[in-house]
Amino acid sequence: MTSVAPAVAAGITVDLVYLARLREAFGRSGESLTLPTAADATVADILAVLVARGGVYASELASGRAVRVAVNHEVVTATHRVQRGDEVALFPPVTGG
Amino acid sequence: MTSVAPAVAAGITVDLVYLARLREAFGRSGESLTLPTAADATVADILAVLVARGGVYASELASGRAVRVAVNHEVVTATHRVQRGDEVALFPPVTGG
Amino acid sequence: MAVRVTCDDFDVGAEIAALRAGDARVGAVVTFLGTVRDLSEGRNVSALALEHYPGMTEKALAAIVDEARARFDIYDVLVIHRIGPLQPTDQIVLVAVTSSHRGDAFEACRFVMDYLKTRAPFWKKETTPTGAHWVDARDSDDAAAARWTR
Amino acid sequence: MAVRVTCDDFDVGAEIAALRAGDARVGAVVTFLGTVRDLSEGRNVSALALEHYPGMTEKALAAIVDEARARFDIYDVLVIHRIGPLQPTDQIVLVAVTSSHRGDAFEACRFVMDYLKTRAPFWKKETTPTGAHWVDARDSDDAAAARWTR
Repeated sequence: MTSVAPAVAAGITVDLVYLARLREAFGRSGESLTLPTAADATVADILAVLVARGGVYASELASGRAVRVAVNHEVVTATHRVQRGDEVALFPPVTGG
Repeated sequence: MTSVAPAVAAGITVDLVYLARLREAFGRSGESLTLPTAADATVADILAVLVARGGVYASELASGRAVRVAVNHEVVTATHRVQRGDEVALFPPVTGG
Repeated sequence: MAVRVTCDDFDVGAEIAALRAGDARVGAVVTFLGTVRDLSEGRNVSALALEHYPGMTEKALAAIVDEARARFDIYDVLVIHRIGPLQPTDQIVLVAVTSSHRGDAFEACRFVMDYLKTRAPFWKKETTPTGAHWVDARDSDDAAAARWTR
Repeated sequence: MAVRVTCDDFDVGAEIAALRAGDARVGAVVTFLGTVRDLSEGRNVSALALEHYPGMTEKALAAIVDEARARFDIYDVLVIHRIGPLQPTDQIVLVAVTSSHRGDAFEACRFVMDYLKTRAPFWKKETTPTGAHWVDARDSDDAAAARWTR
């Protein structure tokens, strides 16, 4: 009766997409990630969760490594707020053309 | 015995070429012109001879009308010295491309 | 306006002809064709693979084209970008722009390429004598794109 | 390097392919295609005739190309210019430049066109509802060429 609602209920789940060098380094093209935070989660929060895993996540997403983020196909900055169900893509600077 | 050598002997002959608007206005694509001057004749001297004819030559070559001159296929200015046998082309500013 | 992302090669002449077909307002068509070089940053390249981000790619290219149409006095723009495995001398990308006059056609074509190079989600992986490597982004491309925001 | 003055039409795709054929150093091909507009300075144009100065034309175009090669880091340049009677939408001129990188290819192609417009001995005569008229040179073309002497 006095128990706090589980954090997962207040968190949001987003669909992560990994591309190019990041896809190869992580060994997967994406994953579903539930953030243990309330509705004001940002791109920076997502990156922090991934870096906290250590290993290739920490090395590939370390500050100093150029990583771009697109939410629902629009490039955004680290302060961008994410919503439940957003498609959040992480990728290196582009090199086409 | 005291007669002066005829001017034509000291003059030089050049091949004039008329192009585009000038060819149509003069009713000819060119002519051979002997300048009544010594070896230091310039493009300006040629233009002066033509303007002195009056009519379309005076109107088409009047100062203020844009006329370009090429000697042996190189564009030159009015002070350019002409030589015997030079091909001297007169034409309006170019409009190709 | 057309944007295509495809594994298939394209016919530059046919694409230009189709872009300007029947439009007698057009006086200038400027085209950029990008091709695979066998040398990159001093390394011999035997093969190239192009990956992209399906879903975002076409949107990003369309946004670049819309921006070009807003900035320049042009009629039509075509962008074709190939993906998948390519060889040296293969065609990679085509940008073609039609306009009444050459100034806008040149500027718009270059604008689209500069923005494509920094904003469209494509990545190149080169095969060199030391293996397959993802190509690093070039500072010169960022500088080229930054010219347009001055 | 090739310069051609011809009454015949040309195949843009085939010309570009021939220009870069087998050269894996090439990463960028920039092409300018000039076409006949049906409107010029506000007048409807039903036909166009292009006159040139045989003998000088090829020399002038070759000199422009040489200048471009001296100024820019490029591999090859093609210039084709048509003469004789043309109709709206007909192809008039093609300038194609190959380079390792797009910057030099764009600059060189534009340079050649700007100089061609002011230094190559071609003259256009347009047929409009009021008859056939020689086209006047444009101040904007002189300004475009003057940019390169700054």
